[in-house]
Amino acid sequence: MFSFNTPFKFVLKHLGAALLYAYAWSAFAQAQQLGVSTDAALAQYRSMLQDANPADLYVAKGQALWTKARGPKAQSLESCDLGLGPGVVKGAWVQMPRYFNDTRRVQDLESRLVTCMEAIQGFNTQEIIAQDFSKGERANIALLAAYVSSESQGMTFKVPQEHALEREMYASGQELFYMRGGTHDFSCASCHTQDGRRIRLQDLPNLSTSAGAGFAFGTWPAYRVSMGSIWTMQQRLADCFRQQRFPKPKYVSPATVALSVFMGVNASGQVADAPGLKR
Amino acid sequence: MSDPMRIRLQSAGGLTTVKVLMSHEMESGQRKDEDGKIVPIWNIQDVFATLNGRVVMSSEWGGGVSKNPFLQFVLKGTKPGDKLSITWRDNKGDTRTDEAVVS
Amino acid sequence: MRTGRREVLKKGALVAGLLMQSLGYLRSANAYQQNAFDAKSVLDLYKSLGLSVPVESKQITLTTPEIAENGAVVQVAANTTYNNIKRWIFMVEKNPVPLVAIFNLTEDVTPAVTLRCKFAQTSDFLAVAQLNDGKVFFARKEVKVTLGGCGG
Amino acid sequence: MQSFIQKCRVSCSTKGLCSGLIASTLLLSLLSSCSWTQQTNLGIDTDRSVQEKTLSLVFESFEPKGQAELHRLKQDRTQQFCSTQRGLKDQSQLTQSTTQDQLAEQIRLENQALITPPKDGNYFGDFKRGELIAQDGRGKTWSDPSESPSGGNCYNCHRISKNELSYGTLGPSLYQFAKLRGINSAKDFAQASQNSSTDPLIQYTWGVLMNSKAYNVCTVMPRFGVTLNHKTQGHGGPILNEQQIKDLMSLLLDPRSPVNE
Repeated sequence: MFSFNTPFKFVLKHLGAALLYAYAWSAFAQAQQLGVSTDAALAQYRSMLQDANPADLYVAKGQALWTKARGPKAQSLESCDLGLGPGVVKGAWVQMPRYFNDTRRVQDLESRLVTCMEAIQGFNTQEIIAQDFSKGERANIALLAAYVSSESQGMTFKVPQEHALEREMYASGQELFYMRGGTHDFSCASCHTQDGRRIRLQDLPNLSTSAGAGFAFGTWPAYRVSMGSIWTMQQRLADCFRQQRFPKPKYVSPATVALSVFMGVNASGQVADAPGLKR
Repeated sequence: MSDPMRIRLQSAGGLTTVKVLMSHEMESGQRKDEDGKIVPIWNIQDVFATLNGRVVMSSEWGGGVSKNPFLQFVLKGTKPGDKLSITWRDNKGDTRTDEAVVS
Repeated sequence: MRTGRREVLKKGALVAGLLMQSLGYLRSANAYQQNAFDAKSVLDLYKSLGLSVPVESKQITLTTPEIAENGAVVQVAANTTYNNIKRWIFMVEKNPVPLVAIFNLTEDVTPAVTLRCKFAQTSDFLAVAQLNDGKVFFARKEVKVTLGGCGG
Repeated sequence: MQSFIQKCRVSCSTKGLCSGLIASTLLLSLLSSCSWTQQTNLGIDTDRSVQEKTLSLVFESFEPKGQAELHRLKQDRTQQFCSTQRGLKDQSQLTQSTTQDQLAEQIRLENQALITPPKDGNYFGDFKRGELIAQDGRGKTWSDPSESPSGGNCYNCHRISKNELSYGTLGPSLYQFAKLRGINSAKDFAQASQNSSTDPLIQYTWGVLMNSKAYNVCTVMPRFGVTLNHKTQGHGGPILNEQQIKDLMSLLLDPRSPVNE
């Protein structure tokens, strides 16, 4: 675990503590060994569910919702521009978040869906933002997100970094990813910058790597077994911040979009497999 | 109105594996809501399958079946064009039937 | 991994004639055995179904995960080499209501049945096979239900 | 409070860094200006414009909910410093520059100074209660009632008792914690605890539970037993109280505890 150049210098300064840490790390290696059978059993549990993912039921509902005339203006979302032109759903999700000329903002899928719902269908953005996850139009957005993401299944992530604002959002997302705070000193990075670690039994993707970001960003929205419903990336992020003991991120707020840009760009070249299946 | 099922058929050598996902809450009748009140049981009670109109499997379910149920079984002696249907009925009397064709 | 799910066959339409026939079937043949689903223990359940206590058998194979990271959804499967099975009874021993499902099989299906069920806690999954000659056998397998997530 | 804000504002504007971004609201200036000036004082070389943009984006994006007020975004020195330590494979691995090392050591000592011994001199409680605290991952989130005690979250990151299979691996295994460190019997334990105030293992364990940052300045482990400046605003107290930490001490060190089976 120790590498013996720079850290060694530091370690020497705190020899007492370091020796105890050395103990700790050797015990750690032992625990990893013991964890193998548990991992295999969990992999078995998950693969059994993966074969028929209840998320498919929600994709069908989302697709029906996409084409249905709704809202004060009684329009469908079929003219919504997700970045590849009005009405193009296939492949749109693997290139989001992205900068949109009409709103002059970088938007993730959910933020963009809200824009379309207001502009095309006449829904009120502030009302949607004030709602809770899984309720009212927010529940509908989860269905729409399941559908839209499913239309990029098997495609490769190519989240754009051409516009200056897209690059700025990446930099801010990265900054925020490492920002420690709250009562527990946690940042996103506290849990998501090492390979092969877990909280309880849940694997923690290393979001600073392409594979880790691809696995995490590429599988939300997902059907959550423990919730019996679809959770979107916005909901995933909000609940991460809750457990990070931070204040609450507002729905589709710039901070949440910036983090998605950070993950999405890191996931470049990885294959989308959403909606996924999670604990 | 109930939502459609997802029925997937995989055929090999006269055997057809049937995989069905159903859209249903499956309230167990054991769970308490935020106010501590028991959420009344709401579950699929009967499920059966027909092949070309003939019942090939029937079942009774309780609240112990998971939300958005998944059921898998295997048909014998199937041939392309055979018509499978799945029907469920819940304790509120709601019912749903969906079909799939063996290919 | 999940190839083929795009080719899912979905015939969503309700066929009127078929529905009539189905409802007729539900009413006539299948009186829901509420008393069995009220039984609070496996022994009470056998009683309410009028079964003798079954004998453990190696001719029944269960496929269950060793560990479930969430008890809300656990996939269980049963199969058997008895060729004259007429009914499966699926149970989760330590659930408040042990009976999960009863499957009535015909000659048109194999005995292999898979279902996803809830585990209120770590428990044995039991599958009882009732044969055409009235004999009953069972197999059991433990599923460990673990705590998950950060919430504790 | 007022003078604190004043001081921050002054130092901020004298540096001429953030005048354009200081918002008219009290909260925003409190949060943003202090964070920058201290960052500047720390001599950390990061892209300031990115930091500025990120901060304004953060304030635009978060809202208070339940006990999780916006004060929680105001970083203390440890949090600021550790936000800049990135891509570390090992938490004891700090940067190569000497100033960074010196700063790390300074902050570590600040944290060390916050560790206090138990008021009654007794370092131990009940290992059974300790196990419950280790299992409990609740507390301090916006959905937790502010008056309810927090859990230790221990199993989220550590293997502890043998029978609990659902444990995390972000931290080292604590299984057989005392056994692996020379406490094998009730006699060993009695001997060590008689000299609690000097026994290195007891002092180390107490210290890490109280304030992990005194040992490993940017460890991901929370500082469970100290009241940080920003924690006194909105809701009080450390994550765990003294009795809870004593119970965890027993969980880890008592030879009768399931940890040392």
